[in-house]
Amino acid sequence: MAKGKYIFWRLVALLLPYVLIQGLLGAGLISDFQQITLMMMGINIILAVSLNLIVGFTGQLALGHAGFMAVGAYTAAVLTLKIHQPFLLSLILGGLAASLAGLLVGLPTLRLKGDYLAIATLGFGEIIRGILNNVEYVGGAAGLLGIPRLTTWTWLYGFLVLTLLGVMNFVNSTHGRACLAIREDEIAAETVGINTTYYKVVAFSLGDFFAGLAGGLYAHYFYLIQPSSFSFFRSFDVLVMVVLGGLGSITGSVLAAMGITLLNALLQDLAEFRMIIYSLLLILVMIFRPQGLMGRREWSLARWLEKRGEARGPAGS
Amino acid sequence: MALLEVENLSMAFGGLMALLNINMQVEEGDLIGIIGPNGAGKTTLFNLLTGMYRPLRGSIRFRGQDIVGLPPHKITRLGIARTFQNIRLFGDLTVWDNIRIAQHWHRNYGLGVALLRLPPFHRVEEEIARETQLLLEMFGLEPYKHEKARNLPYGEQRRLEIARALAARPRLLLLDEPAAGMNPQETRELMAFLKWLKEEFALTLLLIEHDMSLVMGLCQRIYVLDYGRLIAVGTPEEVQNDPQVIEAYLGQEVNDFAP
Amino acid sequence: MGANGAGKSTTLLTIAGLLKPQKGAIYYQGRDITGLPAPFLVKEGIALVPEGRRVFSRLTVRENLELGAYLVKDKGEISARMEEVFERFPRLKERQRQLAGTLSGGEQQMLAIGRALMARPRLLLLDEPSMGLAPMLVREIFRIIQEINRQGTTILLVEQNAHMALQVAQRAYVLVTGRIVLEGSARELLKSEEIRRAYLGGQ
Amino acid sequence: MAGFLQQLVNGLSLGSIYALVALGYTMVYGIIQLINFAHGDVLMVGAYVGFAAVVFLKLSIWWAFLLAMGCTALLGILIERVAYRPLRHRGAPRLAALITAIGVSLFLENSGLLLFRPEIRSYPPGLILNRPLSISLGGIDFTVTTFQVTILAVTGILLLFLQYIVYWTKTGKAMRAVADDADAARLMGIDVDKTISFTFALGSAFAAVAGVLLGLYYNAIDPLMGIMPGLKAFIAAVLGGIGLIPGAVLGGFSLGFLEALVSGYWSSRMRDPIVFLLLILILLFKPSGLLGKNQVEKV
Repeated sequence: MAKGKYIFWRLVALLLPYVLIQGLLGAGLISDFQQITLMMMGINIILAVSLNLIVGFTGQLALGHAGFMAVGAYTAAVLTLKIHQPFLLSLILGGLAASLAGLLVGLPTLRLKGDYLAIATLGFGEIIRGILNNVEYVGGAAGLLGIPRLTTWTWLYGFLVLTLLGVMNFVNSTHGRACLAIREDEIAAETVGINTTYYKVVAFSLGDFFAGLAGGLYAHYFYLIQPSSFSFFRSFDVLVMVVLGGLGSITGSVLAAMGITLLNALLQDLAEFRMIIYSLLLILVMIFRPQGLMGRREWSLARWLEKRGEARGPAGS
Repeated sequence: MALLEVENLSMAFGGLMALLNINMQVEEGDLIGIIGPNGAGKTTLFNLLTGMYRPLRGSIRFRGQDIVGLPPHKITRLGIARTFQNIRLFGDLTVWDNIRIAQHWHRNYGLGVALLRLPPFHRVEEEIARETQLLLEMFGLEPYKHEKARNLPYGEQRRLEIARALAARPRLLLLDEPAAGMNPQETRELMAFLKWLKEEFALTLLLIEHDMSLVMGLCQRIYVLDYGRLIAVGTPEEVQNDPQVIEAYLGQEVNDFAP
Repeated sequence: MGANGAGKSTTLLTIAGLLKPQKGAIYYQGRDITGLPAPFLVKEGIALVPEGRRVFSRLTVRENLELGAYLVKDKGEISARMEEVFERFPRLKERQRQLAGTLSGGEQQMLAIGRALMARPRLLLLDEPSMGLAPMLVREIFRIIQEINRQGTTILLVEQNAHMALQVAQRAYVLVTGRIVLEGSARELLKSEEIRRAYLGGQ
Repeated sequence: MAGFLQQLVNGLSLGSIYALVALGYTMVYGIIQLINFAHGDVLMVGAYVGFAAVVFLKLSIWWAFLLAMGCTALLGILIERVAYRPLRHRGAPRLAALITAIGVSLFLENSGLLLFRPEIRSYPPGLILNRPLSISLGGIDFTVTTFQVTILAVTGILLLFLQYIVYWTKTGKAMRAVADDADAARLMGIDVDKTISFTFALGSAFAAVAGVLLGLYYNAIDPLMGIMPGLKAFIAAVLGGIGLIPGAVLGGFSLGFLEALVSGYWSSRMRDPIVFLLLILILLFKPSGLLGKNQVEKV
């Protein structure tokens, strides 16, 4: 009984934003500019949540997220543009390509600690960009032009939900807890039987899979991708969202990604000014509230319902 | 066959011998103490047994299998768990999660099951929850269930660390100074607790300890290390009266200092 | 004195200003110095030779000694003190250009004591000077400690090697798990059976 | 062969600039184990101060160097004081310190964009004599410019100066002592915070010189000019063995040569990817760098 009600509310929470915005879009009440902001929000949420999996939940500072986004974007774009494959397949393959890249990067580098890992992943991001810059097949520095605009609100929302569910399910499983253990104390994690290398690689390739998806969605919304759109500034951008939202809070990443995208849109004529605000926020948060906005807390539908005395969710969700 | 056999185990740090030719035999069901002055190499021995370091030479056999060179998590899976001198809990996670995590290697489901929440997920998670609950009740940690591990009182943190080690289902448990920082009353309680623990979980225990009342009152056999060498093995009485041990602890009696 | 983990080092570190006590006060020459920072206490004449020696391994022996007199401005004074230290530890003079990290354990202990003496302390705190040293060397170190004391420096010595410590000390405190359980003149304690019990436990 | 020698000469001048920047990274890392991401941006600020000195204050280039050194030294102290010290005193995890460093870096870059505008500026011509000198060595001809000689000379002088500070002055000894064992240094009466501030000041001043030299070398400065040299200098520091002063110099020169060779014999567009690949290879196979020793990590 109670469980049925819980599922009902869950479906409502899931579908409401989609239906609402789809309705507004259909009625033509959303301007082009607002639509771009909306799509960027979705893409940034996917990026932030997936990076949080690596940095916040597993405790591995990775600074090459934009590079993996680029792998996904270029793979998907080449598949649709040059090989004429269906969109869905291209997106998934883009994600898998990014994931594979993450695996290749992760296997050797993950035994590096802290700051060395950070600089190595930054290096990999730049190498990916360097390669793209030099491959004429994908347009070199000029980039790929004329990618079909296939990313719609429906596609984006679908993948957004997929990402959130995937990451949440992962985090609330034995596998996700193994990652948390690594973040807390790698040595202790090993001594309770956790293969720490394996889980770091899992977190990396899973996070990079979603980054690749976000890349594919991005490429098929903006027609054009260039190596310069995936520089480490882009990685830093995502990192800011993760840190502000809270290292280890999915809800935090979602909120921060939305907030920052909105701020980006509002202050779009004042790009430097905006970045000064972010950088100051980054410093101030680290000094005064290192846990970020949400800390490690999550907003949970089950708990919310519980508080209202209406339903009881299963433990741990 | 002995549960644990250590032969000629040696370890060096930057040219300095930390352990030299250590030999040990531990039988199933033993309760063994390891003592020795600061810097004698006791924790280094634990780090070698659990795969944290790779020995310079020598062999370690656990249940007949050579475990030298295995990564720590594999050694844990074979049945050796440990605690640390400076308590290493998953500090920002709850007591509940600390115990759940330690069951990782023997109660699990595939990655796909986790991502898609397939039926085995709920079944295994329920098993994990049951065992966690049981362990917390046994260790009197139930009231702290939802506390972050780092916020627990010191004594409870020590207990949680032992509970976590047990959740990994060891046959051999290594305890590194379990009584450190406890007062005599707490130490007496710990002693009773360790006895109970050993029976309840059919464990073999190896413990490093400085509190002599605990070691002498609890252990059947004691290994004494000094400067990385094994200087004595025996029952508490034997060890207490061994001149070499007395010298290691109290120093030589010399009379060339005029008062 | 006391077994491992009894709180000896903690006591010294707190006196030297590297740790802050939760409660209680420390008086030095009649003044409350609780919680004052280490550099200030060095100036006031308290020097600590830390456990494990902690010499600056990538600096030369000579540089280590110079840093011991970091707060002294007068160069002549520094070299005078260094000569004194070299007189006490001729071995250090031979090795003054060597990196401290390449010294043997005993030499490092001498350097650590010499470095502390460069500050001309009134109160010298020594944390386990015998740790990890061969018995011969331990005796040499203790002879030097006794000599320093006889020349007028007050010494607070933390030591596991009880017999040795009680032979050079005038008075001693025995700590067990953070509490003082015994105190008295060294000569009395040397004879007492309780010392052995505090270290080795027993019946 | 002549071409090769010519590339070496080019590599030498760029390499010495990397070395100057790498020194700052290495000193800061040696003393507080932090990758100071903002170091490259301090270089940029130095270049702008130098620019302002010659263009607005009409000072000679040598005064510009000094003024840039002074201003960035203060900036370095300020950064340490405001952003890093609070975290250090709290014992914050290294992840937090690193993220803060990224924040400082972004702050400097974007403040630069806002204050100096994104356009590229050039130092006025003729500040430093730049005449080609043809040299014939054993029958091989190649060209060195007087400016390249100046870069080498400036670097050499600064290295001697650093050598003096670090090995002969009391503060230098204190720096090394803090890097070796901060608690033991405290026991000597050394003010650890002050020593760290001084290290930042020194490293930043060196970065400023590199900034002005780069401005003259490429005849262009812009607010993002510090990023790439900063990253590369970090790579140079790791290559030589991070925390080691001679390592930074060796690493800087090696990187300069490598870049010159890649651009000369392959493609200048491959230069950056190759340099990053090099970084990853070192991290994987010799993380302690060319001059460092590998150590067993104690648990």
